[in-house]
Formats: sequence, structure tokens, C-alpha cells
Amino acid sequence: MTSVEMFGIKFKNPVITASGTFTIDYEDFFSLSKLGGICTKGLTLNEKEGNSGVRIHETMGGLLNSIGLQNPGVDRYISEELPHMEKYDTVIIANVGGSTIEEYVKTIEKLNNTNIPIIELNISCPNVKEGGMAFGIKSDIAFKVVREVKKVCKKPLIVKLSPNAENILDMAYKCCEAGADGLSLVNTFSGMAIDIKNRKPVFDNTIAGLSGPCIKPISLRMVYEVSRIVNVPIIGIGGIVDYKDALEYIMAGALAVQVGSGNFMKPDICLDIINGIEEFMEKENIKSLEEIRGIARR
Amino acid sequence: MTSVEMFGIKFKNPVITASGTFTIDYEDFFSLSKLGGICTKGLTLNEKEGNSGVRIHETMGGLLNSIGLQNPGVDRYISEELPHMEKYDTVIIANVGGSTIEEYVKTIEKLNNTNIPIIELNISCPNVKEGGMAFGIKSDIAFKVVREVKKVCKKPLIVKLSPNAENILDMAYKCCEAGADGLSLVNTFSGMAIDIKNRKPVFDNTIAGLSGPCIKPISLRMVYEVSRIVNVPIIGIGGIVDYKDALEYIMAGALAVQVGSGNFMKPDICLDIINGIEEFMEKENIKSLEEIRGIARR
Amino acid sequence: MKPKQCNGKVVSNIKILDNIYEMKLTGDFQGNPGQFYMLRSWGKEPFLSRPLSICNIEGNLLTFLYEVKGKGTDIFSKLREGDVLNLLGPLGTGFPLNNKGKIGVVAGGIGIAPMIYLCKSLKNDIDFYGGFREKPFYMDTIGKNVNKLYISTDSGKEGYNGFITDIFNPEEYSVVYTCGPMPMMSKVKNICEEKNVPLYISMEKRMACGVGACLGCSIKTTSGIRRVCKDGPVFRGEEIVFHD
Amino acid sequence: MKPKQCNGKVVSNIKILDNIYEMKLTGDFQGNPGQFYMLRSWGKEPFLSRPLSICNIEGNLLTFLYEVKGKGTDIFSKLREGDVLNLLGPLGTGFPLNNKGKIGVVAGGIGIAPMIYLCKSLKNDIDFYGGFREKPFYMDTIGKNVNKLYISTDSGKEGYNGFITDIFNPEEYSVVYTCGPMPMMSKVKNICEEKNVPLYISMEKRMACGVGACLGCSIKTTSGIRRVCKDGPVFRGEEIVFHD
Ligand SMILES: Cc1cc2nc3c(=O)[nH]c(=O)nc-3n(C[C@H](O)[C@H](O)[C@H](O)COP(=O)(O)OP(=O)(O)OC[C@H]3O[C@@H](n4cnc5c(N)ncnc54)[C@H](O)[C@@H]3O)c2cc1C
Ligand SMILES: Cc1cc2nc3c(=O)[nH]c(=O)nc-3n(C[C@H](O)[C@H](O)[C@H](O)COP(=O)(O)OP(=O)(O)OC[C@H]3O[C@@H](n4cnc5c(N)ncnc54)[C@H](O)[C@@H]3O)c2cc1C
Ligand SMILES: Cc1cc2nc3c(=O)[nH]c(=O)nc-3n(C[C@H](O)[C@H](O)[C@H](O)COP(=O)(O)O)c2cc1C
Ligand SMILES: Cc1cc2nc3c(=O)[nH]c(=O)nc-3n(C[C@H](O)[C@H](O)[C@H](O)COP(=O)(O)O)c2cc1C
Ligand code: FES
Ligand code: FES
Repeated sequence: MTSVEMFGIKFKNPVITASGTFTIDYEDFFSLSKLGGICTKGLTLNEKEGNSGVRIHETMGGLLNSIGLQNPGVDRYISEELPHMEKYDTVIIANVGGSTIEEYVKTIEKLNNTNIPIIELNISCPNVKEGGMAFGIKSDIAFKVVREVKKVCKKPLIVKLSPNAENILDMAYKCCEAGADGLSLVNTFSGMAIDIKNRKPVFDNTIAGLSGPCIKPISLRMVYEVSRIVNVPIIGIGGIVDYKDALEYIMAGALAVQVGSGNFMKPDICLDIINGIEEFMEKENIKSLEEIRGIARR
Repeated sequence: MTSVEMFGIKFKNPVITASGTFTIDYEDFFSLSKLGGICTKGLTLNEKEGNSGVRIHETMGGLLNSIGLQNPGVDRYISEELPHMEKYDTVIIANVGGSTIEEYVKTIEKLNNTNIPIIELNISCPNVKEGGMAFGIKSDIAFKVVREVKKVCKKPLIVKLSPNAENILDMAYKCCEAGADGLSLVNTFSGMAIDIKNRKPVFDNTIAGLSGPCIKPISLRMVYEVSRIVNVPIIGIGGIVDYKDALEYIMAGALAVQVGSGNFMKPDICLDIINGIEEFMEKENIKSLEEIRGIARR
Repeated sequence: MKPKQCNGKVVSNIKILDNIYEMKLTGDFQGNPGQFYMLRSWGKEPFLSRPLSICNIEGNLLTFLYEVKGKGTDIFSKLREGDVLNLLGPLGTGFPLNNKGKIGVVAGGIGIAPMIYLCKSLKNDIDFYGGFREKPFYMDTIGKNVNKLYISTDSGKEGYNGFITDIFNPEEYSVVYTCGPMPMMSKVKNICEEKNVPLYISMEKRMACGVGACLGCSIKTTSGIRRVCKDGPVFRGEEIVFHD
Repeated sequence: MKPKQCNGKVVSNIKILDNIYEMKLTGDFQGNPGQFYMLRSWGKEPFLSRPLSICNIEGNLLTFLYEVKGKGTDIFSKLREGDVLNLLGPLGTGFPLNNKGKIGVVAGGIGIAPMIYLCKSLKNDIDFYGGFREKPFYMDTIGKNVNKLYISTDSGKEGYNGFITDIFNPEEYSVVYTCGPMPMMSKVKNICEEKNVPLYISMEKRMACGVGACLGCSIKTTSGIRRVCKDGPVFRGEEIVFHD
């Protein structure tokens, strides 16, 4: 009843765990096969140690993080972690990060040779060649990245948009023009905090990424607006912590949702969300999510 | 000790109430003379009834509002409300809204003839001539507005920036180029909510403005970044509900702060903030706020 | 009576029926029937305080009657003896109490809350019409000024089976007061207009500040845009325009 | 022992000293010394759960010893008998319990929390070094395995007046365990390295998930990047690099 289909791939339900917030470590708490899908942490070509100093800072209704894409590199991910994850009957989406187009391309070439069915391209990473500004800010730069990546990518490609984009509609449009098969939005918002005792920013990097329920009104608005102008599947992300949040995104036009920070509140929060959606559908006599997808747009 | 000066005007303390969130009605709860300043509600040339339907929706750590600039028009404000407000010994800042440049200009001409010492220009209003997009999104449009307004404005002009600006740095820079004497940021973030029972947006207008502690990490980051590139006084706004929040903005580079939604939590929240700043200064042996202004930037 | 910030200490907080609770607080309270308080028993979350009507004031004891609807009222329902709340009030403009003659009061569901205090404060003869979904509640507290008590339930379990407005006839009353769901109040307005009986309506709209500053609770009335929290919640019947 | 989600019911929650509280919960608990639980007794705000070390487990009774630092621990301190918390655990890798010989335990301030359970679980002879700011606390619960108890206070009110590391000599011990403020643990590490005594350090870093997923608690060790919540909180002394 709750199942959805994207790129011909069936998801048991529309609930996917968001990149960087969910790993195999959660298997202690429930069977990961119950999930619609799992997004891997952000994979880069080479191993990354991540950022120094404080990495997590709680804020009102959410948190700032400055993990800095810590990951073992795509090769070690494929050899060490993927086999374990593949034991579960759920859709794996590989989230790919990088600082240059070449890095993205090389990472994706390696993922082409795996059974992972879908790639999610994280264009929020700082882009070293263009002076450190993220690829995801200016749509023209994003267009170039997506076009080049698309040339090598043998799997359906979801582009994950940053809410810091100058113009989210133009960004979404250009990514689709460049060949994106789907869009997911949003990544974290640029934010910061200051430690007034030390009189310094909390994070070594000053700027960190804001996520959690605090951002939901903004990210929901972005999903709503973007879903009106593109024809590809959209995955809604941002502050989802219960089934009502998930349904808001679906009614705004999302085909599926990703749950990020919510996992930190309760390890099996995704199960609660899946069950909640199911109960809502039963109560409201909804046979398929298609009936309510984007219904708030009309 | 807590006093600050802007445009040669002295503020008892750096705490100003934000536009649209504070009126004379609060005089029942404390003496408004204790405030650093009071920003008026958004004044437009003609009376405005505001929006239909739900106008307030609580979210995690904040609220969405869709008031729609309800106000009696600048003339009636000047004749009916201003005399009452002027009885208090605090700095009044007139917040001006409008949908065309001519409207801004005419409203400001009327305010020129009052004793109000400072004008705050709200460029977040939808701009009817340019197709409904807010003046505050594209810096080139904002530049034009500020330049025209500046030609007639006989008082120091603060431009209030929208966090929805495509590029907040460019926006700040262009507004200063066009003659802004000061900047205040931020106004509310574009957000929305969906009523899943009705399957419709909560607000008649779909999009509403998000404010409150939930936005603080983002608005603080914007104040921090903007204060590094401009030389005019900056007023920090967004999610301030205690003295620690206020100090974060000051350490990020703000000369003063505005408290908006916080007033709804506790009518005399500004007093708590003022007292908290004072106590902090005593404990840390800070003689003037200048000592810590922008200190987190170094 | 100027509103002020004050604390209230929970003396009792008991379930009356299903989602309906009665909470009694001690403190220094004042207020007229139809006025309300903004309450919070939490820090920053939920962000806003919640408006509740004065259901009764006796000495230093303030009574609220409330229905659990969401986050805030759910937190209220879990308060225990000794817990302390922050209150702001009394707020708004209540019912006029200086009318002569027999008075009709029409209340629906939790809309009875302010009407209890109203009935206790009026010196007139009162007929009380209470409409309920499943079962009537709290009717034992209504006081001795009530002459006749008419009850209806949607369920038919007690009283008249149907809408209270089906059995409400305003002809004998010099004035009518109403509080409850919009459709009920809209019907009451039509009935009173037909018979030319003056009516006072207690309105409800989501509030942020409760003191008249945010304009979040504005409604369009025949006498212009009005704030429910400050210009109301009680309005003259002819001011209110009900939609559908 | 797989971690799990479970509930705990407050049996007692008492102030030990100033900001220090002891809370006892009943439920179905397990865990080794050095392991911890993520706790929450609220809904969505604060957003994250809070990590607390197991201070003792006896039957179905779990004890936490905690210091009120901010929002979360403040809420804990207000819990009353009968209140229910959500727990996640036991989490992390605790202290190794299979060392032979005499053991030295060096704890500072609230860092004594996991060491209480450690001392109760070890079969060895233990010398306990406790460093405190104002006054020692909770030392009466330390159990009979502790041979010698050394106390220091910054205030000089009890025990040695100064740092506990001034009077700590590891030479007699086959292994040393430490938990407390970073500067103290850094000093302990230097002392143990000098004398070539094996050391285990319990680290602390702000956590979001507590289960190894978010990488928020990563630290750089000599054996690479490690997660305090899953690979630790207990690490071998030589793995840890202290800065300044
Ligand atoms: C002047 C006035 C007096 C009132 N007196 C009483 C009373 O005596 N007893 C009583 O039970 N209720 C009373 N109410 C209604 C009560 O304030 C709401 O039911 C309560 O605020 C809901 O809060 P919540 O957190 O439980 O629900 P939420 O989780 O906030 O929302 C649940 C539902 O309640 C509605 N709602 C939310 N916030 C408000 C708000 N601020 N005002 C009105 N509706 C809201 C929403 O439409 C939502 O569908 C009064 C309201 C007003 C305006
Ligand atoms: C594995 C582990 C075991 C712990 N065991 C105990 C224990 O047994 N007893 C005890 O009193 N404390 C223990 N702590 C520390 C305790 O978790 C923090 O003091 C608590 O989370 C602070 O939360 P708060 O909401 O009160 O403070 P906040 O308002 O969140 O912050 C107050 C201060 O505490 C620090 N802090 C905030 N969150 C965390 C966090 N998640 N982890 C560490 N520091 C944080 C911040 O630097 C801040 O300056 C342990 C920490 C860890 C990592
Ligand atoms: C600790 C943490 C790490 C994250 N790492 C990644 C990442 O590696 N790649 C990525 O695309 N997004 C990353 N994100 C962003 C999330 O996938 C998600 O887009 C964002 O958190 C918003 O969703 P939420 O509000 O549900 O958390 C991370 C978020 C958090 C909180
Ligand atoms: C109910 C409400 C009405 C507002 N009206 C105006 C307005 O008329 N003009 C304006 O410039 N800003 C207006 N604002 C924005 C606030 O002044 C402020 O910029 C914003 O709320 C962020 O600050 P906060 O997080 O402290 O509320 C309004 C905000 C709220 C909540
Ligand atoms: S609730 Fe703010 S004006 Fe009425
Ligand atoms: S707290 Fe999330 S990995 Fe350790």
C-alpha cells in the first residue's frame, strides 16, 4: 500500500534514511529491511578524516554539524561496508561527494561496477576549483557538474540540492536540463553558533550545517515550489520526525522522503513514520500514495 | 554601560523591538522607556487589511506568520499612534513597506515631517511592478529602490534585508553602495505548512514568514558574514530570546539587535535580555559593548 | 483591570471526561467573564503560550476547563499539584454584565468554559443551552442563577438528540450570549437576527501574543478589522461575519 | 550485549551536592563499567538525547550520577518518582575487566560516575584517587574492593589541597583507569607513560546519535579516527592524543 516506484525500482515505502545520518550500526535496533531505502554516507574518492574540533552543536529544534564528510573513501566503502548493507532487502542509494568534477566522475565510475541501483549527487560540497564556493549555489556551475557526471553515470542519478542555492527553482530546472533523473532536497542550511564564553565560533570551520525540525517550514516550501516546475521524481528532506511531517512533503509533491537528524532522536523513528503513514492511509481510505502526492498544490 | 550609538543617536541599550511584533499594547507590562528602541509595525502609504485565513502557525522553535502588513496607513499612524508612542523615552524607528518605489517614496516623505529619527526600509515586500517577487531577492532591484528612497529620505536609512536574498553578501554590498546608512537583518524566511487533514496549505497565501529561535543559526551566520564586508552599523535580528542570543549577534558584529517573536513568549522579554547583557558585562568586566562587538570575527 | 504577568500554582488538575480537564490554580487573579489568560508551563518549546478562558474565579482560586487538542493542552493535562505555570492576563474584552431581563446562554462543547463564569457573575435569570457531542459535562457547576437547563447531544445519549440550535428559541430573552464551534454560533446568530434579539459572540482565533500586538488574530467584522485578543474575544452579534 | 531501546522508571532522584544528582531507575538493564546510555525524558526539545555513564547496576536497578550542566541535565534533575525516561543502551565499549594485579583508578569530579561501577565489578585490589573541586562526594558508595582512597580538593577543604595527579603514583599498579576532565587525564597519561604502566582512558565528546552513525564524536587517535560512542568511550592510553 505504501510502496512507491522510482526509475522502475520499487521501494517498499517512501521512507529512506538520509545521507550521513544512518549506518549499519542501527541494525541493533530493528531490521533494516523494513526501510524503503538507505542512503549511504557521503562517499568521496579518497578517505577523508573530517573536521577538527566540535562537530555537533544542538540548536533550537535541530542541530548544527560540521562532520566534514568523514568517510573511508569509495573503495573501502565498497569492499568493507557495502557487502554488509546489501544483506538487507532495501534500496541502497550511494551518496557521492567531491570537490572537483573529476573527483565526482571517478567516484561514480567505481560505483558503476557495484549493484547499488541509484546514485545521489551531493552538490553542497565546497568546490575547490571555483574558490571554495559550493557547487550547489550557482545553477550554472551545478549544470556543468551534473552534465559531466551524467556522461559517465550508468545508474539513475538523483541530484541533492542545497537550500543555500541562490535560486532553488532555477537550480532545480538547470539540474534537470543537465540530465538529473530525480532531485532530492534539501541538504543542510549554512548556519553558525558563537560560544560567548570563549568569544569564538563554536566550530573550527565557523560555518556548519543546520538540520532538524527547525528547517522544515523552509525545506517544505522549497519542495512544494520545485515540484511544481519539474517532472522528475522528488525526494523531500528536512526535519522529518513523524508521519505527519512525511505526509506534508508527499502532499507538497514528493514521491519519497528522507529522514536525517530524526534518527538521532530515536533509532527506529523511521518505523514509526512508516507505520504512521500506513495508519493514516487506512483511516483516510487512501489506496496508494499517488492519490495524495502533490495534492496540496492544486 | 550598555549604551550604543548609531548615526549620532544614542540608544540606552542595544535591544530594539522588531517591526510587527511590538506595539504600545505592551505598556501594560513594563515601561517602554527601558527599551533601547522600538521599531514600528510596517507602515504603508494606504491602510492595509492584511491577509485572510489563518495568520499564525506554530512550528518547531518558532512560528510562521501571514499578517500581510495590516496597518492603518502612514497618515493615521502618525496622527493616532505616534503621539502615544512618543511619550516614552526610547528611540523610535519607522519601518516602511511598499509594493512600488513610488509608494516607498511617498510614505517616507510623510515620515520626514515627523520627529521619528530613523527609517527602516523593509524590502521584503512583494514588488508588484516586477511581477510579485520581493524587492529583497535580487540585489540589482534592491539597489534601485534604495537609491531612489535615499534621494528623498531626510533621516538615516536602515535597509532591512531578507534572508531570502539570492546572495546576502551582494545584497548588503549593493544596498550600501546605493546609500544605506545601516543594515538590519534578517526579516522572515519564506516557509510553509500543510494541513494534512484538509490536504491544503495552512495559509491562504500558501507561503508565510518563518521567525523565532529556529532561524537563529542561519540569521547569525548572515550577520557574521555581512558584518565582515560592510562598514555601516548592523542590527542583528532572528530568534533572539535571551541575552546569550543577543551577545552572539554582537560578537558576530552587530551594533544592536532586534527582538521579534520573543515578545510573544514573554511580554517583558526585552528587559530580561537587557539585564542579562548588563550582568554578563559586569561579570566579564566589559566596560563597553564595543570591546566585544565583532570579536568572534577575528 | 490591567493585565499582568503572574504565576499560578496547580491545586488540582482532574479529568472530567475523555479529553476534558479541569485545572485549579492559586495565585493573585482577577478578570471578567469572557476574558482569558495566556498560559505556559514550559520554557521555549512549544514557542507560543496558549489562551484559556476564565472558567471561574473565587478568591485566589482560578479555574480553567480545557480540552486536550495538541501539544500545549497535552502538557497542561500532565501537570500535577504544586507545579507552577506562567500566566498573562486577564486579557481581552469580556461579556457585558449590565443587561436587564432574562438571558439566554448558548454554549457548545468546550465553549461552556467561559459561560460557567458568566452564569455565576450575572444577576439575571438565565436559561442555559448546552450542546455536546457524546455526553454533557461539567453541568453540575453551573450555579443557581440558571433557571432552565437545556441539553442536547449528537449521540442522543442525554437530552435532545441533535443540535442545540434546533431547540433554541431566543424570543423570551433580552439578550443572548454564545460560545462554541463556529457553525453553532453562526446558527445562533441567524436565529437571533430573525427574532431581533441582541447577541454577544465569543470568537476564537489562533493567537501569538494575546495582547494586541501581532495582529495574528485579526478578523474582518462589519466595523472593520478587529483583534480577537484585544477588541474581543466578545463581539456584538452584528459585527461578526461567518463564512459558509 | 546488544544495545536496545527501553524505558526506565524513576525510583529516586536526589541531590547529592550542589549540582550533583543521583537518579535510580527500574527497568531491564544491562551493561559493563564504562558503557553508557543515551537518555531522554522529553519529546522533541531538546532535540538530542543525553549520554550518561552507568554508575551502577544491581538487579533491575540502574543508577546514574550526574552533574547539572545545561538544558538536558536540568530537566533530569526535576524528574520525580514515577516519571518515565527513554533509554538507549548499553552503548560503547567499556573498561576491560580481566587484568590481573593491583589497579589504580584516577577520577576527577563527575568523572567518578563510571568508576563506581568499575570498582564494584573488578575483583582486584584497587587504589582510588578522587579529585574534586570543593568537596568530595559519593565516596561512601565506592564499595569494598577499594583498598586505599586518596582524595584531593582544589579548595583544600578535605584531603590533599591540590590536584589529584600531584599525589598519584602508578608504580604499584598493573593497570590504571581514568575518567575526568581532559587536563587531568592528560596528566595521568604522562605519569603512566613515564612509569610504563598501561592506562585506559574514558573519553568524552558531544554526541548526537550515540550509536556510531553520525560521526559527531570522532576523535583523532594514534590508531586513526575513532568514534567515542562506539569504538570508545574507553581507549587505551597510547591511542589518545591530548592537545595543549
Ligand atoms: C480567547 C480564547 C479562549 C480559549 N479558551 C479555551 C478554554 O477555556 N478551554 C479550551 O479548552 N480551549 C480554549 N481555547 C482554545 C485553546 O486555546 C486551544 O485549543 C489550544 O491553544 C490548543 O493548543 P494545543 O497546543 O493543545 O494544540 P495545537 O497542537 O497547537 O493545535 C491543535 C489545534 O488547535 C488549534 N489551535 C492551535 N493554537 C491555537 C490558538 N492559539 N488558539 C486557538 N486555536 C488554536 C489548531 O487549529 C490546531 O488544529 C481558547 C482559545 C481562545 C483564542
Ligand atoms: C559517554 C559519555 C558519558 C557521560 N557520562 C556522564 C555521567 O555519568 N554523568 C554526567 O554528569 N555527565 C556525563 N556525561 C556528560 C553529559 O552527557 C553532559 O554533561 C550532558 O550531555 C550535558 O547536557 P545538558 O543538556 O545538561 O547541557 P547543554 O545545555 O547541552 O550544554 C552544557 C555544556 O555541556 C556540554 N555538552 C553538551 N552536550 C554534550 C554531550 N552530548 N556530550 C558531552 N558534553 C556535552 C557542552 O559543551 C556545553 O558546554 C557523559 C558524556 C559522555 C559523552
Ligand atoms: C551529521 C550529519 C551528517 C550529514 N552528512 C551528509 C553527507 O555526507 N552527505 C549529504 O548529502 N548530506 C549529509 N547530511 C545532510 C542530511 O542527509 C540531510 O540532507 C539534512 O540533515 C536535512 O535533513 P534532516 O533535517 O532530516 O536532518 C548530513 C546531516 C547530518 C545531520
Ligand atoms: C507577526 C509578525 C509580523 C511581522 N511584521 C513585520 C513588518 O511589518 N515589517 C517587517 O519589516 N518585519 C516584520 N516582521 C519580521 C520581524 O520584524 C523580524 O524581522 C523577524 O520576525 C525575525 O525576528 P525574530 O526571529 O526575532 O522574530 C514580522 C514578524 C512577525 C512574527
Ligand atoms: S494574538 Fe496577537 S494581536 Fe491578537
Ligand atoms: S555520537 Fe554519533 S557517531 Fe558517536
